[in-house]
Amino acid sequence: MLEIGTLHYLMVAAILFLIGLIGVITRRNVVIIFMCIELMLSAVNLNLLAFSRLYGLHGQVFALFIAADAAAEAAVGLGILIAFFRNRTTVNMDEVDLLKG
Amino acid sequence: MTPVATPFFFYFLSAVAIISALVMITKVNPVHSALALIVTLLASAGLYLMLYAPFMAGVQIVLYAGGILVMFLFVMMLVNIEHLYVEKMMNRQWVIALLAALVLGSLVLGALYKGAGSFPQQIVNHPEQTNSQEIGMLLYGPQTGYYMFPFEIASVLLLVAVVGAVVMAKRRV
Amino acid sequence: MTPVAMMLFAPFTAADYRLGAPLIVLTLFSLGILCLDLFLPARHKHYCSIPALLGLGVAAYGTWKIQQVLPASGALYAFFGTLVLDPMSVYFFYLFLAGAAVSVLISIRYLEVERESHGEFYALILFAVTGMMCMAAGADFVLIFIGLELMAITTYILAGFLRGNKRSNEAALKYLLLGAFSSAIFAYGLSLFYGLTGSTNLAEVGASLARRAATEPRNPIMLLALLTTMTGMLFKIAAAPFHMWAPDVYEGSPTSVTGFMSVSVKAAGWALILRVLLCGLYPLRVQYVPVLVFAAIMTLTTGNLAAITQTNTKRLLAYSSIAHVGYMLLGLIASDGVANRTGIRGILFYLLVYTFMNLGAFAVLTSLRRRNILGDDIDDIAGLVQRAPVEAILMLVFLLSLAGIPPFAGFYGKYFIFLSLIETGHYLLAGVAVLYSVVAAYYYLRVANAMFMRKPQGEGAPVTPPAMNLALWITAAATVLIGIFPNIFIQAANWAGTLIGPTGVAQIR
Amino acid sequence: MYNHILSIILFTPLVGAAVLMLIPAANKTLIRWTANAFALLGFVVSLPLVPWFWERKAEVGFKFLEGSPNNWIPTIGAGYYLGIDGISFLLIMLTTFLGFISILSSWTAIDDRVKEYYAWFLLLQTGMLGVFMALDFFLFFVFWEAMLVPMYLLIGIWGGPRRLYAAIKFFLYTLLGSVLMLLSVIFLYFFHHAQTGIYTFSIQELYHTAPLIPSVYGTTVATLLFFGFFLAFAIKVPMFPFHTWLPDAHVEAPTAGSVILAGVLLKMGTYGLIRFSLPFFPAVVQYPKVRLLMVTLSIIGIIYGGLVSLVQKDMKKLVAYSSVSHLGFCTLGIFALNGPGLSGSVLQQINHGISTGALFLIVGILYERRHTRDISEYGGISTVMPVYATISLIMFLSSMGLPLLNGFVGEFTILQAAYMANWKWAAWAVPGVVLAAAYLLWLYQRVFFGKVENPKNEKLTDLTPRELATFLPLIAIALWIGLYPKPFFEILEQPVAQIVEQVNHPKLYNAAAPPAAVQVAAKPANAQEAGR
Amino acid sequence: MYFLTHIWMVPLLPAAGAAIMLLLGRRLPKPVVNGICVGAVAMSFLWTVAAVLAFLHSGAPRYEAELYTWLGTGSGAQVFTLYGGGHAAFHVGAGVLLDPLSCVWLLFVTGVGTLIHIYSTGYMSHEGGYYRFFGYLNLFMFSMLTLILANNYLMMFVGWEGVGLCSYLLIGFYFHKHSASTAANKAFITNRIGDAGVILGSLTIFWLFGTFDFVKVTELARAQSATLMGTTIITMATLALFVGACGKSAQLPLYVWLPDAMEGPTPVSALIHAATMVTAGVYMVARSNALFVLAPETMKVVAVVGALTAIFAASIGLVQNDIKRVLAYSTISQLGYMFLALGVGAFAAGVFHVFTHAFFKALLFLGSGSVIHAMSGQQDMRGMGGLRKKIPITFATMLIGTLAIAGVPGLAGFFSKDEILWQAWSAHDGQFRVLWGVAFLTALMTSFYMFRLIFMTFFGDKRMTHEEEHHLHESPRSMTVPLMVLAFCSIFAGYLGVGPSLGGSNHFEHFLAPVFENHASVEGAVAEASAASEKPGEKKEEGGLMEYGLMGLSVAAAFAGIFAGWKAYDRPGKDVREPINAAAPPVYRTLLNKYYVDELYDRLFTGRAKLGPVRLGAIGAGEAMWKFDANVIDGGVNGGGWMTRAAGRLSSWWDKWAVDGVGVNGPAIVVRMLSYPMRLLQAGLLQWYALVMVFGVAGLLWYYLLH
Repeated sequence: MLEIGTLHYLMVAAILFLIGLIGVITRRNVVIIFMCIELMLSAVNLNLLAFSRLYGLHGQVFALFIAADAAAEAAVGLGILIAFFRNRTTVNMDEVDLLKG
Repeated sequence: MTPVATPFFFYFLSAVAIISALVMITKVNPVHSALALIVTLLASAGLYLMLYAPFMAGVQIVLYAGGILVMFLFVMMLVNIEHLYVEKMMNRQWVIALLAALVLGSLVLGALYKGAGSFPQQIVNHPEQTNSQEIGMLLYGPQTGYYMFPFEIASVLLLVAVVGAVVMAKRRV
Repeated sequence: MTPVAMMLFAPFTAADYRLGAPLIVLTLFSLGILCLDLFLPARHKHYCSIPALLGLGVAAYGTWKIQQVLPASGALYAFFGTLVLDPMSVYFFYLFLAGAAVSVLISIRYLEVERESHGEFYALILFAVTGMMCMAAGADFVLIFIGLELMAITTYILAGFLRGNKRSNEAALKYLLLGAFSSAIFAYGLSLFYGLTGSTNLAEVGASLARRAATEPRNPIMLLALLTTMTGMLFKIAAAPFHMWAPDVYEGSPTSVTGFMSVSVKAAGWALILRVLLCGLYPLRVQYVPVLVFAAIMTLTTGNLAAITQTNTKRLLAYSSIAHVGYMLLGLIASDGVANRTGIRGILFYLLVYTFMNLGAFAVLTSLRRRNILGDDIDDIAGLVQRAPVEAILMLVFLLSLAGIPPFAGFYGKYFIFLSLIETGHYLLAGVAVLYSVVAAYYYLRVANAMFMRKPQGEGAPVTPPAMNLALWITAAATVLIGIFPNIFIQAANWAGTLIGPTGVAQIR
Repeated sequence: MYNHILSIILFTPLVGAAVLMLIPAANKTLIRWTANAFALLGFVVSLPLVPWFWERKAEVGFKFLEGSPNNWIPTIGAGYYLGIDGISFLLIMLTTFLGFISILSSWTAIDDRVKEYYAWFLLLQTGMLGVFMALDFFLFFVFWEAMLVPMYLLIGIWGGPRRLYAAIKFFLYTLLGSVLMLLSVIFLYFFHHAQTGIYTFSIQELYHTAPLIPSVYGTTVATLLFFGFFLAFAIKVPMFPFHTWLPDAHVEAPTAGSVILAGVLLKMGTYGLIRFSLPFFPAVVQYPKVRLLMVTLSIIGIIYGGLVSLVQKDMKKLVAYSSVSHLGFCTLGIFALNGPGLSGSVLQQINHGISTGALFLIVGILYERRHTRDISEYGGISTVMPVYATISLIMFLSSMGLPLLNGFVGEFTILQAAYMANWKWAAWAVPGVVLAAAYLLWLYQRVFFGKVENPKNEKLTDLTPRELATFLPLIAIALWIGLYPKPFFEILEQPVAQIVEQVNHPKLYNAAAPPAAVQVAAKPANAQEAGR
Repeated sequence: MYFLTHIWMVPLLPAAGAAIMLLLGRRLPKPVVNGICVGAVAMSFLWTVAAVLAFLHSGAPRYEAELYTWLGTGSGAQVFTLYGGGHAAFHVGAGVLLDPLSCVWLLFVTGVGTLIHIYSTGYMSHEGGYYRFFGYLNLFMFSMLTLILANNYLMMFVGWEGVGLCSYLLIGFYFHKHSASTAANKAFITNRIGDAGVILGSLTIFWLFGTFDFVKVTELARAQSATLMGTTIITMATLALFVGACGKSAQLPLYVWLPDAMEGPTPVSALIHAATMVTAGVYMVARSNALFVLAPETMKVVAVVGALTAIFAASIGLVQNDIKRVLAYSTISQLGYMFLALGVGAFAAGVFHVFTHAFFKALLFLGSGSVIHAMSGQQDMRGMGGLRKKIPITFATMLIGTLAIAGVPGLAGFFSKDEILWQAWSAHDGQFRVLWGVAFLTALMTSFYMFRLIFMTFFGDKRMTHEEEHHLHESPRSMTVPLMVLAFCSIFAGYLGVGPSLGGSNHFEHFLAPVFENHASVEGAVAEASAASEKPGEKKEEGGLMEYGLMGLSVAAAFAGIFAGWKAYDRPGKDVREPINAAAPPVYRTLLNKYYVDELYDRLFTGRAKLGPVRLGAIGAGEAMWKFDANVIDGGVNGGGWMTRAAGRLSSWWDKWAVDGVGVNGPAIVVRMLSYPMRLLQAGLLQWYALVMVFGVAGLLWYYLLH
């Protein structure tokens, strides 16, 4: 079997990142968009950990910070979403178009 | 500790992660998507383990699968999910978006593939047993607490998130 | 010292705390405000602004103390070298603090009209400033990223601070989603840089990249990392084609927050860009300049052209702020920080004057907010000179300054950009820039037209409590005085731009 | 006083504007008196300059120097540096004088937002004076741009029905020209640094290096730079085909605005050509193609302006287009590139200020009474307003260049200079003289002659003493220049000779022996770099 | 000598009068106005006489003085490069020059002027704007005297334009009459065309000689005659000057203003449009004689134009019915004579004719004024007739004038006209004999139409209305005395210049000789002409018989004209039968309509009338340019108004913003057009924004990785 090198992890991470990206730009549901962003950040973490294996633990710490950031973003984002939903009763991205021009 | 059947686990976990990620973005019902995301995240946690990052794997499981996803589910309950089923899943631009993303993806993957030699081949093996401790030392160590200051800032960040969530969620006075 | 205390304080020395004082002070004050808010009766909540201003003042004092101990030429490092205090950081600290202070001043009455909570608001502003300071003074990708996120998340909340307002909700949601999206891309780029260099420290990244760029300048991963990183950074300063969030978010956000965002947040983005592109990624300058050229031209075009037909003043100013970014990008294109610093100094000076003039404009807009009147449509400002001559004339000053008409401060911002472009032989870009400056004058004049040459639509003068007046006069005085006596400020910008560059962050760890 | 006379002249109107700010807007009478007092004061403080300057008129170079080339923004080598020579002296006197006349003429014409009006007007005055006084290009540019704003507001607020359009057009047009000029001058600034190691915007210093550009960068670059400057000035003058802002601005502006616009603002363009374009690019202006282009545009302007004036139905527009024609003479004189041409051009600028200013006042007087400028609305005004008709006739004649009135002196000098440069130029320009008579006399006939057929015109009142007071000094000056222009020529002789000398034999910077003035010039901006 | 050294007082006195009138005149009673204005001119006349006597006494060839430097500084610092490569300072002085030529002009201008002023006090006594009229008249005197006394071309031009202005003012004196104001404009603008020529001519002279001074120019021209003879530049200079002269002296093709100028009050016609101002062109050519003789081509042009104008105007005069218009055409015709004389090199003869013409034409105009006065303003001769009994003094004086102009021997006109005819015949070895023929025909016509005037006006049945007849009265003394004085002059002025052939010694020509001297060295043909006058004895022997023959012919022509006029018009009845109309109606109509020249000019040059569907001329060009200005230049700036309009039809939203945006603003339209796509991109859809970001990243990556 092939040796599993850094590249393999990077590929997986990139694919996950892209799937997240595709989700962000195609799905209508805001909640799912949030999830996709979480997925992207998680893919970044995978990248970092793959590199961390090459250089030392700094990458892991970085990943930890990104995870914390993801949590914070999720918390605030969902809070905003709820406030939004209260006023607009939708979480449909196509309907978030009050501001334009 | 040498991992057993590394390639198999790698491909297996990767496949699980990717497939469930695809499932996530193709499910109409956000609850299904959320569950698929959990699977992806758990699979990546497995990959983390393979990368000698047990602490991060744990964080991944606890924080994401345990914390964030539950929050997502709660929110889905709060926002009216019934009518979400019946609506269209994709927005109007999805074809062009998909094409753009595929172009971008092929460029990114191509770049990674071509640039694979840019990274050192030598792997620094960290003992897994002391992984958490060493991370702790990087975060708080008296002489090695290199990331202490960012860590403090991260704590502020989380505080802000709390404040933000409260501000956003509380009713008008 | 108890073990706990050791745990808390042992890694750092007193010097670290002195150098980190502004950040620490701000955090403490915002915590204090959050607590104070709990105990204040509802009608006195606006007193929270006093500790907020106090905190900003103390932080400024701390910055001043840092400035005193800075070596004549060189930088100080704190917290294991993650925080670098050099003239640029200090300069930006002052800028953030000034912007935040004025924003607080203009928010007091606005929040009362909107009947929103004061405590959280000021605390968040202070937190945001903390994050900005991390961005400006961070010497490590981790700190920079966390600082960026701290600022970003804070501003997401501030953008959506009017929970009952659909536009505010939408602005926050859009800002958050796109912000998080761009953060993810940014982080992806950072992770690749980590992979390429094995470090997150700017100096080490720079050194490593220099070696790599020398051997393989077209390394695909390096380019991928560069582009993704720049995407994140250009997003923060709202440069095209990553600018599209800005008009919507600026329009929907509370007006005082918009002012803050367009000024301080943007300045922080610039601090980030200068720090990253000129220190860490300097070896890739050959590679990133075309991106900047592309972005600059796109930004100038979109910003200026789209602003022309706007009917919402806030939106117009949003596009104009995009356009201003285009000018500053030109400065970065012209200056490499080694042979030529004029452009960098120009950017720094531009940010200084932009802080005051744009905040001033938003202050006037904020003062127009009354019950039942949003005050951000161009009709709302019509005939302002007859309702409130002072505000109108101040607004005119700000607009002219934004348009770059001497003797107002804004002229010098543009002037230095042109200067750097001519100095380095970018004549074509200079030509484009001046042509767009004429276009820009057109849409600013439209607002001026409305204020001075149309019949008043509403009635009654806008209410300007003392805090608002103070903000107006501070910004106006700065706009005019910097315009008439720019020398000391030019010197300050020169000083701030002296060290920034590939050699600036030299010794770390 | 003696050393600060320029600053005093410059800032008196500004002080006036500030004082006006303190008066409550409702007290219109007080505002009017104050504004007029300051306008008069602005003129009065400039009067001592006349004898003082007269004594020193033969001195070479700029006089009444004040400030230094780098005392303002040492970091970039810009200074608050004022000084005048004969050319600027005359234009300054014209500005203070016309400023006073215009403000006086607005007494009843402006009744809406009086305070603002006077404040902007005084501010405009300061801006215009600054343009003529600045010896530092940076300072010049600041004033050049700054004075756009009050003018823009004057047109936009107190103007006619299409004032918004006109105001913005005026502003953008001028701005477009001036930003290109800024780029060009930055180039000169760096070029000066490359040659001498000194960063400075001092005009006198740039005189020594700018002419070197063709030899260093070649003719193309020099020509491009020349056009960078030229565009700014050509738009301001305005030369054909950059003139279209002018009729709009003139027609829509309030009377006093038109007076100042025609009387002073347009002169900034010609002043710029004389002060910058010629000395900075002596080689370029002598390229046959460039010079021919300049002259051709001037001549087209002369004929074109005249012909278009002929068919105007709006009095003000007619006068506005006549300005295009007159200013064509001014630029023709400039590009004749000889002493009399420049003298004549400056003198013609003064004349145009006086005559066309008066014409706008004349139109304004009717407009104030009848609120229309349509020529067909009038007729037979001579019968009801004889004094007015007489004064109008004198100013019309002055404008069309009748000998013994001012217009002729300038026009003839220019024609002669152009003739001596190339007789065909004069031959082409001469029809402009005929056309001037045609459109002005036809206008006079349609407005003043004939029977009073429109009943609305029957009750028109003749000039009030205040209105008369605005005209008499203008007529006096018109006669003075027409009968005895020698003092003006004498004042202009030295500066003009210097410019001609600069054009023909520029005194260039020589690295081995730099001109004496360079040694006292700006310190390099780098000196500020290290310190804070 | 005092009067000579202060000769500048001569123009200044009327100037003072004019200033007083225009500043204070409104408040002054008529006698004071009379006193000041007539007094000023009369004093000016007396001063002139004194100065001329002093001048004659001094024996100097000329008196010249520069009063002050007018243009330039006088320092000589500003120099021009001249035609020949030399340099000359930019300098024009205000100076006076009194030499024989200016003496002649000064005398008759002030003299006739004084008479006409006196006449006007009577003629204008019932008019409004009395003070204004006299103010203008005085101003005119000032300008005319400046013109005459000037010592250089530019100062002359001052007077030149000044008289044009006064002519304008006085023609437009009845400004409420549309025809009057139009005529005034026509006069001024046509004159301006000529003025342009004068400017160019003077400039060319300066280019050649580096000075505007008459004396210096004359000296230099004579000195350099060998090199300059017939060169293009001297031809150009003289032609340009002649264009000016055509304008002022109403020669083809610029004569059109003079007939219309009769809209002014009659004394004005007499003073300005007959006696003085219109002779300014002659004066200038005579003044520049040294140049003109160097340009034979120009001289030919002058002669031909003069002759053509003479016959052209005379032919129109044959059928005109307005009494003043007849006189106007006759003036043009006589001016043509003068130019004919100048053109053939007989400067002195031309000047002599100016001199005599001044008296009899002034007399005729004033007489016609008296007639009109008597007729209560009626000017159409068809409405007159049989007036000789009612206004005998007018009749008598006018008859004298008519006889003079017709060239009846013994009167002033005979001598001067005959001199011209003889010069035309003999000059240049008879090259111009065709022109003599033309002039001869003209003389015949002149005599005919002048007597047509006399017979239609004073003989035959009364054709006026009853009311007019009732008011008929002889004019007051203030009017008749000048008439008588002028009649006296019309008879005897000619004796000043009686040629040798008639036994005189031509004092006039001798007096002028210093001005016109030295032609001999220039050109042989001219030498003969002047030799004829200088050495009468020799000349007489050569061409004596011929001269008497020609003289007889012209006298015969004069009488033939008188006879024909009497036959045709001294008839009873209310109708006037026009013999030409009877013989050839188309010719009559053409003449009556003045060869349709005015209409032609209106179509071709002014553009007042359209030529078919198009408007040509200045107004047409102006309109075309105005359209160009509004549509093309501005349109170009506006980003193409047509684009806006076309697009406006395409979609309504476009129209909306284009029309009611914040003003359809200038250069911004293009920009605005671009602005809309920008706004459409900003559709508010978040994912679109994200997608744009993806585009951006993907595009850049593409560029970087695959480029």
